[in-house]
Amino acid sequence: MRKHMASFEIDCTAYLNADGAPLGDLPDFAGDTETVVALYRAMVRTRAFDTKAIALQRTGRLGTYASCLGQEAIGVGAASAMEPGDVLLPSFREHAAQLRRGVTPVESLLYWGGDERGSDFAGPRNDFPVCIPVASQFPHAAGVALAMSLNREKAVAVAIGGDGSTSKGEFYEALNLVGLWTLPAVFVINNNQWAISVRRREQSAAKTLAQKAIAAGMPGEQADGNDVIAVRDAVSRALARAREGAGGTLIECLSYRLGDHTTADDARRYREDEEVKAHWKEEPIARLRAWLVAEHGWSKTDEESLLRGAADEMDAAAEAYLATEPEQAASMFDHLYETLPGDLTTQRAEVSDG
Amino acid sequence: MRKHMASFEIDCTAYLNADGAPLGDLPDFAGDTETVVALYRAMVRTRAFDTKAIALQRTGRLGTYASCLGQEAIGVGAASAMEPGDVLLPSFREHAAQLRRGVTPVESLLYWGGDERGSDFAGPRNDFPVCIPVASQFPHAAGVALAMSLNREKAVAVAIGGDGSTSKGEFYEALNLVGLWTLPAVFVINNNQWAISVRRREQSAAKTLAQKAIAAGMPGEQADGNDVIAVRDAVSRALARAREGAGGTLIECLSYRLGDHTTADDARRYREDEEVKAHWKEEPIARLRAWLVAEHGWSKTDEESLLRGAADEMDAAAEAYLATEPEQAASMFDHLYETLPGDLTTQRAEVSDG
Amino acid sequence: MAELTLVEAVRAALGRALEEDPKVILFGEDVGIDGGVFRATDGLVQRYGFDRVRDTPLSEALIAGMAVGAAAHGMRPVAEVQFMGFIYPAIDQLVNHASRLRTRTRGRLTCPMVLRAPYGGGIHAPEHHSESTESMLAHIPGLRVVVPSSPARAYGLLLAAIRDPDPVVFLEPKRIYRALREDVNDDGTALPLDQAFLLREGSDVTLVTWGAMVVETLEAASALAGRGIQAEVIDLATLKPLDTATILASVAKTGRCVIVHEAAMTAGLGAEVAAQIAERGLTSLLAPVRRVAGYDTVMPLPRLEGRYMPGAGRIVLAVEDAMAFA
Amino acid sequence: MAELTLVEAVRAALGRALEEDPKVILFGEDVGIDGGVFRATDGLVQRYGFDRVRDTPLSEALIAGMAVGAAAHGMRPVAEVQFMGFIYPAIDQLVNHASRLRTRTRGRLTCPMVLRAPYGGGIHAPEHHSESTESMLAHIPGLRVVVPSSPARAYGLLLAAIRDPDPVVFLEPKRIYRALREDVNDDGTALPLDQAFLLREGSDVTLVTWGAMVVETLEAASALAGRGIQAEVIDLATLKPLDTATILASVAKTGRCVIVHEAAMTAGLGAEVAAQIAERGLTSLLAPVRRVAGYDTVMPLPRLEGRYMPGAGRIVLAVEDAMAFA
Ligand SMILES: Cc1ncc(C[n+]2csc(CCOP(=O)(O)OP(=O)(O)O)c2C)c(N)n1
Ligand SMILES: Cc1ncc(C[n+]2csc(CCOP(=O)(O)OP(=O)(O)O)c2C)c(N)n1
Ligand SMILES: [Mg+2]
Ligand SMILES: [Mg+2]
Repeated sequence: MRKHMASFEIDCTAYLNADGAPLGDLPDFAGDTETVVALYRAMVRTRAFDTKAIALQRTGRLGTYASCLGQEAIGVGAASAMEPGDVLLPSFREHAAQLRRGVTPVESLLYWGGDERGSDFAGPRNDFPVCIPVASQFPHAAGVALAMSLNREKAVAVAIGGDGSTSKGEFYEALNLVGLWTLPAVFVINNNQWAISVRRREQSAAKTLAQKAIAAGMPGEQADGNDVIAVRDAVSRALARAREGAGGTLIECLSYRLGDHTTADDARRYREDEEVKAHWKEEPIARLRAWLVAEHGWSKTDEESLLRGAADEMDAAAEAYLATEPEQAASMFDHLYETLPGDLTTQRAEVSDG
Repeated sequence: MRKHMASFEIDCTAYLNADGAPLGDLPDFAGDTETVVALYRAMVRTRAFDTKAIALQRTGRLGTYASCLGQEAIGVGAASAMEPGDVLLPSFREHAAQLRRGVTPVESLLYWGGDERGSDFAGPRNDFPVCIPVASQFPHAAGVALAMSLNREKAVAVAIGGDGSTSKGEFYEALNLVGLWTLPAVFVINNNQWAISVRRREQSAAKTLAQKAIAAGMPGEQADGNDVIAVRDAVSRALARAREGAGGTLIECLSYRLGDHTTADDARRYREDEEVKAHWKEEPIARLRAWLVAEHGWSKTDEESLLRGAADEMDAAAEAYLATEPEQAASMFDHLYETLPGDLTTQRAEVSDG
Repeated sequence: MAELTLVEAVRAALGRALEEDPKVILFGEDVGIDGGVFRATDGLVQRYGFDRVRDTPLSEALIAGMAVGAAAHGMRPVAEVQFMGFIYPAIDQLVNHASRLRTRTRGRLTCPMVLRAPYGGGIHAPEHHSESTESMLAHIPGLRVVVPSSPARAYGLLLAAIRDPDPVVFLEPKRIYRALREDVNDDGTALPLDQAFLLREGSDVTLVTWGAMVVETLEAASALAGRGIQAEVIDLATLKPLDTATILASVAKTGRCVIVHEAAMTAGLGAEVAAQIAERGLTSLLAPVRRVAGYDTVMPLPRLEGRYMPGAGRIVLAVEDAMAFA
Repeated sequence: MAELTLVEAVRAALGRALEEDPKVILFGEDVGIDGGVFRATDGLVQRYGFDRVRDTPLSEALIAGMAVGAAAHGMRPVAEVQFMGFIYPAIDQLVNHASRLRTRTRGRLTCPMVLRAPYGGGIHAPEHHSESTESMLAHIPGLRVVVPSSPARAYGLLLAAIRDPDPVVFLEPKRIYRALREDVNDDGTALPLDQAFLLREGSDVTLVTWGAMVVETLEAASALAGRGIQAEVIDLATLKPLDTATILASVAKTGRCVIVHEAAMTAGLGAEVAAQIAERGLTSLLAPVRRVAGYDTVMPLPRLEGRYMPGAGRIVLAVEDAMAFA
C-alpha cells in the first residue's frame, strides 16, 4: 500500500518580460519612480564598474576578476531589499550587491588588485568579505543569523552563491540548519547557468535549484534574475518573513553569465557565441530601461547623464586605486593574531628587511 | 506574477500494521512461504546476534557495539532484495544486512572485538566494511555505482545510513550525483528516530527524509521500516529501476532505535522509558510473526526451533571468536601499502620486538 | 577548591565562561541534554538554556562554519566536534576562514571561536576514534592549537582559549579525561596561552611532550630518576604557536632531547620541535634528538592498539640511548 | 621525443594512462570540454569520451569519496581538485578512507586512486589559490604524496602514481606548469616513487627541496658555485613516504643542509627532514640545519605575494650562513 505523505510546489516570480513589458500587476514599490530609478542606476553603476575592472585587468593593472555582466539585477535586487543592519555574505561575483551595500569601487578594486585592505571597507562594517571557496559562506550566514537571533537584532543574513554552489555539502548543511532553527537567513542563488564550463544541467538533475529547499523543510522559490523587480520583490518578502521570526528562504534567481567565468577563462572553449547572443536579449538593464522609458518617463538625457556619471566615477575610482601604495610587507603579520606571538616577530623583522 | 514551476509528492509503502494485519493487497513474494519465512529467520538471527554481542560487551569481551534492536527489518528487507553481485555499503548499525549478505557472525564479532580481520570477510567480497564516519559511505556508493555502470555490470550499490546521516554534506553531494548521472545506487535511510541523543525532528525540519531526494531530482520514498515486506518491496522496486538503467532512489525506512545508541551510551539520559515501551508495540519481528502465524502456518515448534538454532549459532560464533588469537603486532604494517616502503620496515621490526 | 578530573575541569571552565560572558554559546552534536558523549557539557543546557547550549544536526563542516559566522558577528562560540576523527570536514573552514578572517579584513572582522574535540588513543574505542592529527592543524597560520594535560591546565587553558580574540582548536586528551584528579580552583583564572609548562626540572635530558603522553613521560622521568638520570619534562600545551624559547632553553641546559607524542612520527609536531633544535640548539646537543612517537601506520583496532601506543618503556629506552651516546 | 612543459607532460601521462588501461577514468570540475582550468586534460574527453573523462558537480568531498568507491570496485580513478585551496573538504575521505581501506580490510579492498591538484603560489592568483599545505597530507599513514618538479618527472611520476596499487595525492606545482620545456619521451616509462632525485651533485652543502622551489634552489646552487660553494640539490619528489636514505647519505657527505619550501615553516615537511637529520645524521653536521620556507602567516594577496615567496637570495644567504658556521 502506498500512502501519500507530503507534496511540495515551486513557484517563480516574474514581473517584466524580456522586452520590459509587464506580465501582470507589479508590486507597489514599482510605482515609485525614485525607487525604480535607483535600481536602474545601481545596475548601470555595477556594469560601469565591471567594464572598468575588466579594462584594468586586460592592461595588467588588476588581478583575476570575475565579471557579473548580465547578473546585475540579482545583486542590486537583493541588496536594495536589505537594511543596513542586515549582513551580506557574497560570493566572488556579487559586486552588484556589494556596491549597492556601500562598498566603494576603490575598495573593491583594491581587493581584486590583490590588496587585503579592499576587504576592510568603510561601508557595511559587518558584511563579510568576498567568499572564494564555493559555498563556504553559507555556514557563515547560518552563524551570523544565529548571532542575530540570539541578540534579538531583527536583522537578516543574506548569502549569495552560484548555481554551482548548490552542489556543495556545506550549502545543504547550512540550509538544513536554517530550516531547522528557523534562522533569519536568506540564501540567494545566482543561477547564471554556468559553473565555469559546467552547465547548470550538468550540476544537478533537480528541475529547479529552488527545490533544494524542500530537503531542508523550508520555503524555496525562483525569481526571474534578469528582472530586478522580481528579485527585489522575492527577497523583500523573504526578508520580511525572516525578520518576523518565521525563518529563512532559498531564492533561486534565473539569469545568465554573459561574460567569461573570470578574466582567466575563455568561455568560447565550451560554449557557442550564438547561445550568449540569444541571452543578451534577456539581460536586465535593457529590460528595465525599456520599462522605465515606457512607465517612468526615463529620457535619453537621463540615460546619457547616468552613463557619463557612472563612467566618470569608475575612472576616478581606478585612478585612486592605482595611486594607492601597497602596504608594507610586514603588514602580512599585522593581523594574523590580535597580538603577534613571540617567535613570529623574528619572521616579521625578516620580511621587513628582505 | 507567480508562475508554478514544479510539484513533488512523497509516498510511503506499508503492508502490515503493527499487529501484523495486512493493510491491503500484499506484493507477490509475500505469498511465498519460503520467502517470507526466510525474512523472518534472518530477522530473528540478527536479533540473536545482537543479544550475544551485547552480552559479550557487557562482560568485557567485545568492544563498543551498536545494537540494531528493532531495526532488523531494514537490513533484512534491503539485503534480501539484493543480488550477490550488488555491493552493500553499510553504516555501523547494519548487522542485519551484513549477516543476510553472508558476513558470518564470527567475522562480525571479530570486527567489533577490535580485529581488522573481521572486515576481510569471506562472503560478499566486494561489499564495503562497516562505515563509522557518518555519511562517508554515500560517496563510495556513488563511486561503486559509477564503476558498475562503466563495467556494464547490471549491479547496484546499496548504501545504508541513519537519519542523522542525512544532515551531512556528503549525503547530499552523493545523492545529487546519483540523480545527475542516473547511477545504479540506492540509498537506504534507517530512520530510527535518533542520532545518539538528537531526535529526528532536531535533525531537520524536513517533514520526511525521503523528500531530500527532491533536492537531487531523483525519486525518494518512505517505507515502513518495521515492516520487512514493505522494505523489501520498496528496495526491490528501486533495484529493478536501477538495474534497468533508470537511476537511483532514496528510501527512508521508518523505524525506532529500541536500544541504546551503542553499548557506550545510556539512552535514559535523554529519553523516557515510556516512549521506548510504546515503540516496542511496533517492532518488526513480533509483527511478522503474527502475520506468519495467521497466513503461513508458522507454529510454536517452528518458532522454538528457530530461536534455539539462532541462539546455538551465536554461542558457537562467540566461542570461535573468543578462540581467535590476535594477529601479530607487526600486522599493523602488513596492509598499509601493497609493498612496505623502506623506512617503515624499521618501524615494523620495532613493533615486532616490542 | 575541588578535586576534579580533566573532563570535569573542562565542564567547569565551560560553565564559568557561560556564566561570565553572555556572548559565549556552546553547540555541537549531543552537547545538550546528553551532556556530550564524554559528559563535558553535562548539566549546562539545564543551567543556561537551549539558546546557549545547542545540539546541532550531524554536520561538522557546518559546526565549524557556523562558529566562524557567529564569532565574526560578535559571539564567542565554543563548538564541539565529537571526536577528532570527525574533524576533517571542518578543516576547510579552519584553514580557509577561521584562521584568516582577521588578516583578510585587516582586523575588521575577527574570529574568537573555540573548536573543542576529544582526541587520542588508548581507550579501546572503535575505528576512527583514536587518532592524533594535531600537527595538521598546527601547520595553519592564524590558528592556535591548545592541548591540556591535567585538570588544572584544562581549566585554565580552556578559559584562556575562550577569552582569546582569535580562533583556537582545543584538543582534549580523552584517555586522561578521568585518569586523575587535581585541585582546581574554579575562580575564573586563566592560564597563559603560547607558553609551555615545565612539569619537572632536570639537568640530563629534556623530554618534550603534550596531552595524554604527559602521563607516560612523567612516569618515564620517575623511572629514570631511579637510575640517576634527571629528566626535565616540558608540556608544550600550546602547539601552535610553539613556545620554542622554553624548549631551546631547556636543551641548552641538558644537551639532550627526547620528544614524545602519540601521533604518527612522520610530519608530526615532534618534527617541528626537532627541527627547531637542529636549527637553533644544535651546538648544545650532546646526542641526537630522539622521537618516541606513534608508528607511521594506521592506528590499529583495539586488539593491537596497545602495541601501537608509545609507553613509558619506549621513552626510557630512548633516553638511555641518548645518555649512552658519545 | 617532444619538448613539453610540465602541464603538457601531465596531459601526456594522463592520455597514456587512459590509452593503456581501460580502468583509468578521469573526473573533476571542468576536466571535460574545458580541458581543466590549466588545460591539463585538454583534448582528453574528445579522445576518450564522456564515460572516461567526466565533469563532476562542484563537490570536492564527493570527488574524493567517489574515487575511493570506484577504486575499491576495480577502477583506476584519477580525480582532480581544481586548486589545492579546495582540497580540504576531500581530506576526510583521504584520512578516514583512502589511506586505510587496504589496512581495514586486510587487503580485501584496495584504493588505487590518484587525486591531482595544482598547488603553490607565485602566480598572482586570487585568495585561496596559492597555498602549499602538502605537509598536512604527508602526515597521513597509508597515503603517498608526490610532487613533480620538471616535465619529465611529472610524466614519469604521474604514470607511476596511476599504476600504483595504493592512493596517491599528486600535487602539481602550477607556478612551473609552463615555466620550462624539457624533452619527454611519451613511451609509457614511469619513474620510481618513494625515491628522491639527485639533481645536482656537490660536496659542501645539501639543499633539499621539491616542487616549484626546485627552480630557485638550482638557481641558488648555480650562484653558490660561482662563489666556490658546491651545493648538492635533492628533489624529494615523493614526500610521503620520505626517502630519508638519500637525504642522510648526502648530509653525511656535505655536513650541511638547507631545506627549501614554499609552505609555511612551522610543521611544514621541512621539519621532518630536519628532524631526520637531527636524529640520524647529527654526527655528520658541521653547521645547524637551516630552513628557508614560507613565513608562518597567511599567504598574502598578489601585491605582497612576492615578499612572501622564498627566493634564491634567501637560499644563498642561508647557505652562506651555514658555510660560515664554525
Ligand atoms: C570549493 C571550491 N571549488 C572549486 C573552486 C573553483 N571555482 C571557482 S568558481 C567555480 C564555479 C562556480 O560556479 P557557480 O557556483 O555557479 O558560481 P559562478 O562562478 O557561476 O558565479 C569554481 C569551480 C572554488 N572556488 N571553490
Ligand atoms: C561524521 C561523524 N560525526 C560524528 C560521529 C559520531 N557519531 C556516531 S553515530 C552518531 C549518530 C548517528 O546517527 P544516525 O545517522 O541516525 O545513525 P544511528 O546511530 O541512529 O544508526 C554520531 C554523532 C560519527 N561517527 N561521524
Ligand atoms: Mg554559476
Ligand atoms: Mg538514527
